[in-house]
This record gives sequence, structure tokens and C-alpha cells, in this order.
Amino acid sequence: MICRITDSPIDMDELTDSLDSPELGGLCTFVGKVRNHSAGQGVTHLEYHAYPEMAEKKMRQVAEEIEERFGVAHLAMAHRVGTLAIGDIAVGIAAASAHRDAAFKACRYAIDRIKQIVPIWKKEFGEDGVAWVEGCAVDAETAEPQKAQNQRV
Amino acid sequence: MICRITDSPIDMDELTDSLDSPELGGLCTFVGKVRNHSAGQGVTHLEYHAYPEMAEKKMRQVAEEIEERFGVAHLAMAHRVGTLAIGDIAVGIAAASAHRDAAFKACRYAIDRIKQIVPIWKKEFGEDGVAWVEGCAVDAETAEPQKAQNQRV
Amino acid sequence: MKIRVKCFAWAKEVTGEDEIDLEVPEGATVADLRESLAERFPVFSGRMESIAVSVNQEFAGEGTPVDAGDELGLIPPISGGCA
Amino acid sequence: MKIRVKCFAWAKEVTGEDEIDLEVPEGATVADLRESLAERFPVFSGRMESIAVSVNQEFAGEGTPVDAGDELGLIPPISGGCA
Repeated sequence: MICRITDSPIDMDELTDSLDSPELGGLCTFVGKVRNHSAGQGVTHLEYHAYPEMAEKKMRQVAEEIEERFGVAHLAMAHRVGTLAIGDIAVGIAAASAHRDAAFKACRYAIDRIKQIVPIWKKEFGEDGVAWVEGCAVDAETAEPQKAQNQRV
Repeated sequence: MICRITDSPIDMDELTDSLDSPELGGLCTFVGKVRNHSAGQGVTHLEYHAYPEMAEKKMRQVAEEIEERFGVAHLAMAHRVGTLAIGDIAVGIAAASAHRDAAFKACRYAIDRIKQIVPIWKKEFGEDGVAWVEGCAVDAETAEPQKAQNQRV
Repeated sequence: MKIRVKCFAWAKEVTGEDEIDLEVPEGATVADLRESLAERFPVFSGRMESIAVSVNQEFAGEGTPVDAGDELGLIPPISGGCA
Repeated sequence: MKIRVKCFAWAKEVTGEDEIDLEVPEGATVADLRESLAERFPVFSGRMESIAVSVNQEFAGEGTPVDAGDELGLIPPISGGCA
């Protein structure tokens, strides 16, 4: 199982190849790329920052949650950090299972959950300036996310 | 938009590359591979048969339904026919959108709907013999699918 | 009139043909096609309700007219994809 | 006692440091860490509830003890992924 923070380009083939097995009929992948727009304004590039050790630990937690919830043990996920251009892959996820329903659910849960609990931050450089994109404030007591506001810098 | 029945191996990179565009932040793919088991019995290989012209037409219908339902216009789908070995890709789908929710929904709808209305047949060669795997009988009046039983041959 | 009907998968296997010719009355519909089919190939009678008929590459209801110039097909239950 | 706290993203930017040292009483908790942080960097006061604290790479509640040997972090709202 791959749970990786990396400053190199993400190779989806590597992620999917890591899951290859003759009993797995369904493979669902998600690729998150840097868009040229965000909340109606143009974006020129992004910086992704992470707390790498904790981020990989939390990714492994996401994988454990997925195995518990959906019985899917064949997962690979990688998130890139550093400066990314439009079109670069920021995050890649692959989930394989005997049947498609579990593969889709695992992949969807992975990206949603990564955005909630994996300590990665996105700084957006756009037409209107620079902002930290802050999706989820983690509630200290429950370690569960709640909606946050972006911080302009 | 790719909607293709093919007797050549499916190249997922070709499908996803066809969707590349700077406004698309989320890409969801599904790959269906030949499993080494089905309904508890071992499978040695498969044959996929199609009514190719109608199949591609029905795939285009699926794409139209997806654009209507989810607003997702960036789709690529390919289904292979002929003799396939364990691990071969039978079907590949890619859906891209600005946001991930629509990409996931489009991709999931595509594979579910393909299995309902696109005239493709699977003949399974396994330990216990040979069978046509018949998932969906299409109701003639509504052109909507209903559950069918496999036919042994 | 004579109509030509494409056979796929199980239907191709039991007819032994890619295409079959059936005799139907002028002004025939899909229902007439089925009647002629069951006469010629009794094996269809037992599972006629699971076989769809396509007319010009669309699934067609029982009342749909069929003509010698139409592209007609017998569509056993499908199993697209996998998993 | 002196504790060392890692700063990330917005927290790193406003402190200007990868890590800061804070003075807290013996037997301190995350709540004490926050108090010391707000005194030293008043900019945190206005949005303290959106900053999570990690203790040894886990999100930690207000009553969690903090010790000089712990790996401590300030976690602004996260934005993993994209799209």
C-alpha cells in the first residue's frame, strides 16, 4: 500500500500498477489537478505545503478506515508538495476491489477524507493575489473537520 | 469524446489524455478487468461480443445522459471485444470535471449504464464450463433493463 | 415480406447464424417478428421476454413497425463491463 | 518548561519560524500551549478556534498533556487535494 507525500511528479501508472492482482476486477482512480480558476478568479500556480510525517500517518489512517468501512485493502495514494503549475497532478488515488461498488466508494472516501484530516495546505497565487485555501479546520476535541474560511496573506 | 468498441487493448492513458484541459480539476477513471473468479468459480478466460454499431450509439446516449444529469461533457469510454485473458482491461472510462463530485458521479453512472443498455455480451470460460453472463434483460417497452439469469451453453 | 434479423451472443449460438430471414405480413410489428421467430426457432419461446428486439439500433416496443429496409436485431440480456 | 512547537502554512508565515519555543507550566496541556501562544503572537487570538494542535502527530484536545519531549504542531485549516 502506497501512502506518500512527494515533491516529484505523481505517476498514476505506478499507483495503479501497485494494485495489480488477478482477483481485482474493478479499479477506480481519482486525479486532482491544478485548475486555472478557483472561486471565479484566475489562478497562475499553487504551492502545496505539508507536515510530511503526520500527513503520511494520517493517510495510513484513511487507508485503515477504508478497509474497515468498505473491505478494500488495495489502495495507493500520493500527494505532491512544492510549487505546482496549472495541469500538474496534486493528488492521485487508486483503489481496487473485486467489484466496482467498493472500488468507487473507497476512492471517493479517500479523497474526501484526505481533504479533511491530512495536514496539507494549499497557497493559491492568482489574479487577485495570494491566499491560503483553508477547507477544513480540524476540531481539536473531536479531531473531526469543520468548515473554515480562506486567509488572504 | 471517445465512445469506442475495440478489439485492441485499451490504453487508459489515451482516454485520460483526451480529456486534458486546464479548467478540469478532477478526473475519475474506472477500469474493469477480467477477474480470475466469478460467482465462486474459477475463470480461465472470457469472450466479449458486441453489436458494435449499436453499442457505440448507446455509449453516445450514455454520454448525453451524463451531460444532462451531471453537466459533465468530458468523457471517454472504451469497451474491448474478443478473447480476453485474466487481468486484461475489458472496459475503461474516464470522466473529468472542474470539481470531483461531478467527475465521480459521471464515471459511476457511465459504467452502471453501460452494463444496462450497451449491447455487449460476455461468455465466461471457467472450471464449471461455459456460460453467457447475462446481467440485464432490456424491457422492450421501456428500453430499460431488468435482472436476467445466466444461460449455460 | 421477408425481413433480415441480426443475431447476437446466445441468439447467434442457437440459430447458428449471424443473420436470419423471417417471413412477416406487410405492416408487421415487433410482435409479428417474435411470432415468426418462435415458429422457426422454438428455442426462443421459453425465454422470449428476456430477448429485446432492436430496430435501427434502438430498443423497440412490441408495437414498433418493422420493414424490410430496417436494421433489425435480437438482443439477449447484456453484460457490459465486468466486476 | 520550554516546549518546541512546529508551525505550518499560515502559522509559519505569521510567526516567521518553522518552530517556536513557548514557555508553559509543568504539567501543561494544549490549553496552556494556546494561552502562551496567544500571548507571544497575538495574531493567533482572533482565530485560535480554527487552529488545531497536534501532539506526536495526532490531533489533540484541549486537555491533552504536552511535554518538552513531545512533537508539537500548529495545524491551520487544511486543504488537501484539489477540485
